[in-house]
Amino acid sequence: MKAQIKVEIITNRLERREVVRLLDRFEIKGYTFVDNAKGRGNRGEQDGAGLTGSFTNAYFIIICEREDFQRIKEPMRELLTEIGGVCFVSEGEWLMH
Amino acid sequence: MKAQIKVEIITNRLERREVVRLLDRFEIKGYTFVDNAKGRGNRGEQDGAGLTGSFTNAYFIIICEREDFQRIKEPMRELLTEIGGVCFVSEGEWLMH
Amino acid sequence: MKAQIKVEIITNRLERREVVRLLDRFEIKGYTFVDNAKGRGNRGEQDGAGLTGSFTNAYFIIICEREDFQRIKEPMRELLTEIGGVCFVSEGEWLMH
Amino acid sequence: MDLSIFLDNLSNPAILFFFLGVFAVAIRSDLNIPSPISKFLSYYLLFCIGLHGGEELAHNGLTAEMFRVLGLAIILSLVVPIYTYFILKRRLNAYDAGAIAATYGSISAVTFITAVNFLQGQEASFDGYMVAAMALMEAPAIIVGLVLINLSQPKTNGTRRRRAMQHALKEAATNGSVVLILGSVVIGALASDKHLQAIEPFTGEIFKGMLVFFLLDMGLLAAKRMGALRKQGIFLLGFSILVPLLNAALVIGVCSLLHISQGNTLLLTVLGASASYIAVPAAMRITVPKANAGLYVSMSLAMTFPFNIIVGIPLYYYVIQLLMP
Amino acid sequence: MDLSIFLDNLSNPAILFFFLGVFAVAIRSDLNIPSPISKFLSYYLLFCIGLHGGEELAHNGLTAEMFRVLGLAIILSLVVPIYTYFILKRRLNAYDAGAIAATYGSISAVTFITAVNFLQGQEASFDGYMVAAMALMEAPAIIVGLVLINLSQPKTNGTRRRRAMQHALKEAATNGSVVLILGSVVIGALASDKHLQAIEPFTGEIFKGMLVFFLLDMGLLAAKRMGALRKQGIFLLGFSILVPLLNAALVIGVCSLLHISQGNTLLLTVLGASASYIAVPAAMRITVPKANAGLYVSMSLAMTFPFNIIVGIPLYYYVIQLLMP
Amino acid sequence: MDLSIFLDNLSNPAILFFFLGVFAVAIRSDLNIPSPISKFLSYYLLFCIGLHGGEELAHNGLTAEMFRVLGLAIILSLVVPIYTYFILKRRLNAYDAGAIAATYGSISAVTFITAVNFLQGQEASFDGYMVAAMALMEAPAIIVGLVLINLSQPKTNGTRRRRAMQHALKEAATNGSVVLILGSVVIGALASDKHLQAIEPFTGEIFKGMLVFFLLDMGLLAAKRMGALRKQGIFLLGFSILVPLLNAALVIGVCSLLHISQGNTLLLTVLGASASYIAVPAAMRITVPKANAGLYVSMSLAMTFPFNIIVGIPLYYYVIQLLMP
Ligand SMILES: Nc1ncnc2c1ncn2[C@@H]1O[C@H](COP(=O)(O)O)[C@@H](O)[C@H]1O
Ligand SMILES: Nc1ncnc2c1ncn2[C@@H]1O[C@H](COP(=O)(O)O)[C@@H](O)[C@H]1O
Ligand SMILES: Nc1ncnc2c1ncn2[C@@H]1O[C@H](COP(=O)(O)O)[C@@H](O)[C@H]1O
Ligand code: NA
Ligand code: NA
Ligand code: NA
Repeated sequence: MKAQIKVEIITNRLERREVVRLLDRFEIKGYTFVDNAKGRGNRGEQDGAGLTGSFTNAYFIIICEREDFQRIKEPMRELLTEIGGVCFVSEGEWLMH
Repeated sequence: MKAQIKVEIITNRLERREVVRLLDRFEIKGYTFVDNAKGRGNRGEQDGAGLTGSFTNAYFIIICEREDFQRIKEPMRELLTEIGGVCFVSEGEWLMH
Repeated sequence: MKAQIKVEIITNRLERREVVRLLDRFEIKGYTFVDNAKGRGNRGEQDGAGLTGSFTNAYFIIICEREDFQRIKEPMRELLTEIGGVCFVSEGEWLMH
Repeated sequence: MDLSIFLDNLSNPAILFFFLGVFAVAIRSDLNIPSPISKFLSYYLLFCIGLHGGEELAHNGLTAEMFRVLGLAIILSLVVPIYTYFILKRRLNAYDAGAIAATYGSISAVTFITAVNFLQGQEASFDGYMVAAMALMEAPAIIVGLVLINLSQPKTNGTRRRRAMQHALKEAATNGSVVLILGSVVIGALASDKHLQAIEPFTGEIFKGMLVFFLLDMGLLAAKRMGALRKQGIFLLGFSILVPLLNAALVIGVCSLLHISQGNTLLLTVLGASASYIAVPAAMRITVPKANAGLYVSMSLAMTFPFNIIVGIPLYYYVIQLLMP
Repeated sequence: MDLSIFLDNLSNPAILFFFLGVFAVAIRSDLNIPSPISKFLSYYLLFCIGLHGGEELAHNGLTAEMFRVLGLAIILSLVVPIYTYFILKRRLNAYDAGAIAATYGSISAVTFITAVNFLQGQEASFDGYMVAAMALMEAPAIIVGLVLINLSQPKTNGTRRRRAMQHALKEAATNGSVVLILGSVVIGALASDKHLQAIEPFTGEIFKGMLVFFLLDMGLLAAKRMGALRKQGIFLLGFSILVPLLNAALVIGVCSLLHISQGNTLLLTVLGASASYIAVPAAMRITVPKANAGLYVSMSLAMTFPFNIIVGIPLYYYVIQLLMP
Repeated sequence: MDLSIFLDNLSNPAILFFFLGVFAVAIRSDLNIPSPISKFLSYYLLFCIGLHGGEELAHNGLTAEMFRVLGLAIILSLVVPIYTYFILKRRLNAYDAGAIAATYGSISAVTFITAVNFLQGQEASFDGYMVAAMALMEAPAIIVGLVLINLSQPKTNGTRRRRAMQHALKEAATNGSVVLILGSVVIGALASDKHLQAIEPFTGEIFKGMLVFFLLDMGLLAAKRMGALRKQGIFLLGFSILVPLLNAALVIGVCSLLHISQGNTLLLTVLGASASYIAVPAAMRITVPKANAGLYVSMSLAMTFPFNIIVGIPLYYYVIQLLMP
């Protein structure tokens, strides 16, 4: 087992490419997301209704070293200020294989 | 970064409105959920099969202050006793923007 | 509230039965998963494209005692070495009802 | 006894694809219709059957037989849950008994549609208001089931009980499939013939094919629930075959007394004999979360549904033809 | 005034199912079309209408009226966002004003298809290039809206502004529905008649039925957005009815001067009067995330769309018949 | 050389929509068919082609040519993976070599259906048992691929190897599309003509249109995999074009010796030349997780599939017509 952190990001579905681009830029290799999340935040309700995914969220999970997060922290903050959403960080252990 | 807690709730998909109503009642503003989770618990397997979503779960994520959770804790317990499901609370930090 | 751990497993969608079989074998009763996760890891990008779910991931959440995890730890490591994916463990509290 | 009617039913691709679905689950195939498609297909079937029913209703106007049939339908959906509840109560707790009673008092739209398809194959006629009968029978049993559950409880606060009933009534009446079928009947009656004819290729021509495809899905769904049945005792398995037969006998008897036409009798029989796995589970999960959904859905979907479409429909029709020349 | 044209519209199951969708949301029914189905249906409609438009375009060749109509369409999609922006700017911030202006400058394909369906019911003719006009009108307003928003900003770095515009242009031009409709028009023009005839049962015969089913979904979607409208002031509600009427008057006036045929005039009127809820929201969410999507989507989907399909289309056609004998 | 056959193929909307899908990905459009719809469409195509194949099989009975064709089909699905494995083994590890060999030994149902569509356009006849040939060719290559991989491994425990083979056999035989196509053939043979005719509007009339729509999706899927191809060397790119050509030459040669009809020869050629991207990836991901799925899926979907439907089918048919007068 190895201590790692988990970064969770929730933002609009249409912005998922932006998030991936940011991860790419900082060479974060691994991530997972679901792109049919619904929810509510400062920008109102995202109820999944509509024909374009405009009202749907993507929920990202990124397991990485704390240093990795330090690198993406500021650009991520900027991105989320622009596009809305939340970023939550917690600790845990990774079962290496 | 700001210390916050993450509340995760898993319950039957048909009850998602009840959960949202409870959050509304206690003025919890932000939440996210996916409504196509499957799983197994005390009430048997929820395999997503069927024509109504009766056998599907909703998985909620709520990032909030610990005090917020203290307020919803008892009503949530009551609700889950009624409708089934789990509620899990963990700690972390929120990247403010 | 009761201290518990949360085990998160992300692996190929087609392997979800294997994961459930392993949980069954060690009598882990409760679990939740979504089977439309996308992502990227050592085995390349899983973009959800295709007609078979071969490029889609399943994301499992298992809330259990730490001892339960100790039991499944080694077999899970072996399984993931075989089929790929990640397993992350974190701590929290379970709202009993 | 003339078996041709049964063989003809077995040569229907709808029934054969149902078997294929069951077979696929039995060999643990990953054949699987995504749930948005299942939902679309089931809404499509209700949409079409509703429109056609409404259209005929508007053409033929209100008849005496229609009122007899609708009355019978409502009585049926009140009587069945009551008598079955008391049978079930001998073995089960009030929650499960009430939920199963509601399930068997309500109806299965897909069984009904399969019976319509069967009648068309037999070139037998029936009336558009049978669709209205079906729509009317979806909800009442849910209410009856809940009343029975409530009565079995130690006296609780009156307001609370009233609230629970309102909740249930709301769930039953606003269930998506109930709204769609009733709405489609009304629209079929209101819409102009010109417009209805323009959509006939969608609502009529491809209908049977969509039904066949949907029955593949039903086979998959039913077979997935068959596993849960193994854990159930002989009592519930017997119930899920005998109660449909009993209801069928009841309906055929009454209909022959009331001189209802053969086609309408078959459809009413099928409504009596079928059990719900859409409207009722959706309402019960919310209003009686303590009832075991694995129980009532398995019984209706994995036993009663296959029994009705494979054996029941031709059997009922055979008996009807014998008794009502 | 002859009301039959309105009544005929109300007897169209497409409109009636739209009402059913609204009704279902009003009574809080769980009737709900899964989003993959919504997307399939909307792509299907664009696919069919594009193919038919392209086919006719290839048959009839390029005509003078065609160039007049296409020119008019493009002018319309540039003028509408500009004039509406300045109206909106009096009450709203630049982001919201620009986004709403783009919404009303662009078009609603479903409204257009409903109008085509209406014309076919009236046995009135129109030309295939109207589909091209529709396709051409989707994107320009998005660009205009963004230019206006940018101009309203304190001078920012030139490169940055250019980047933002390129981004927007890209989003507008690569939007899935824009690509599908334009692609289908081109394919309809290129494909051989033999092959197009072979797919006519799919693209033609079941089309109207699919449209009806889709309008049920539109009713559900529109009604879900109606809640958000209640919070909006009378200004925006008025805007969402009056601007379509104004645009319609404008188009009808110009078309009657240019001697454009009745059918084509109706379709162009509907393009002017309709507001986007597919291409524009998708582009705006990304390029102007600060604009309130709840605002512009609600106005177009919950007010302007229902107004156009229920009242607008027959009203415009009534006026066109009066003015252009 | 007469190019009209190629041009006719390019005027087929099915091929043109494939191009549109590729184009949409190239310009980074968000055009995207939700995966439940993809799955529905691909199941629908198998369902229809299976029913029609079974129906014809029942009508025409067992013929000598049929047994020749089926024999050839099975031999083909055993020979192709073996010879390609040894070619691949020179450059790749055993896992990837075995997986790619299985991919090219198995077949692509959509390529087959496109070829059927092409033959119908050419008004050429073929036999219903070709569908059975297709169904029979899906699985054997998977087993062969796995045997080859296993043989290449240092001697492992015998029981373990047997277990792995059983696992693979199970995956190959229970794959959803294999079960659906075989089941549909059987049902098509068993079902009564009356019932099959009643579903013809669904299984026949709208079939070609659904295929066209599905090919749009195939274009999107193929183009998404084209990116991965860039990283692959010229060896695998060459393989994905040359092996189909080689297989085609082989099949055409043998068929002309055995006097198999033109239509049947084309279909068998296409089966030989096509590579799987449904049954094989699904089985390989589970049984050989160490093989690189990005490799074999990209080759079959992004190179061989487009090559076959755009160039291959008309080319093979051109050669067949030259050689088999
Ligand atoms: N406190 C929160 N807890 C969980 N999810 C949240 C929270 N706040 C926002 N979200 C999610 O993030 C999305 C975008 O947030 P916002 O930009 O604030 O509207 C929302 O639609 C929610 O799905
Ligand atoms: N220990 C657990 N870990 C993760 N999910 C659980 C657990 N227990 C229950 N669940 C989820 O909660 C749902 C409802 O639980 P229950 O009411 O106990 O059947 C289940 O279907 C699971 O999806
Ligand atoms: N560091 C990570 N963080 C989050 N998810 C990951 C990570 N690494 C791998 N995954 C997920 O696990 C799946 C399988 O991983 P792999 O076998 O490494 O390709 C990937 O497709 C991702 O969805
Ligand atoms: Na019943
Ligand atoms: Na407009
Ligand atoms: Na092959």
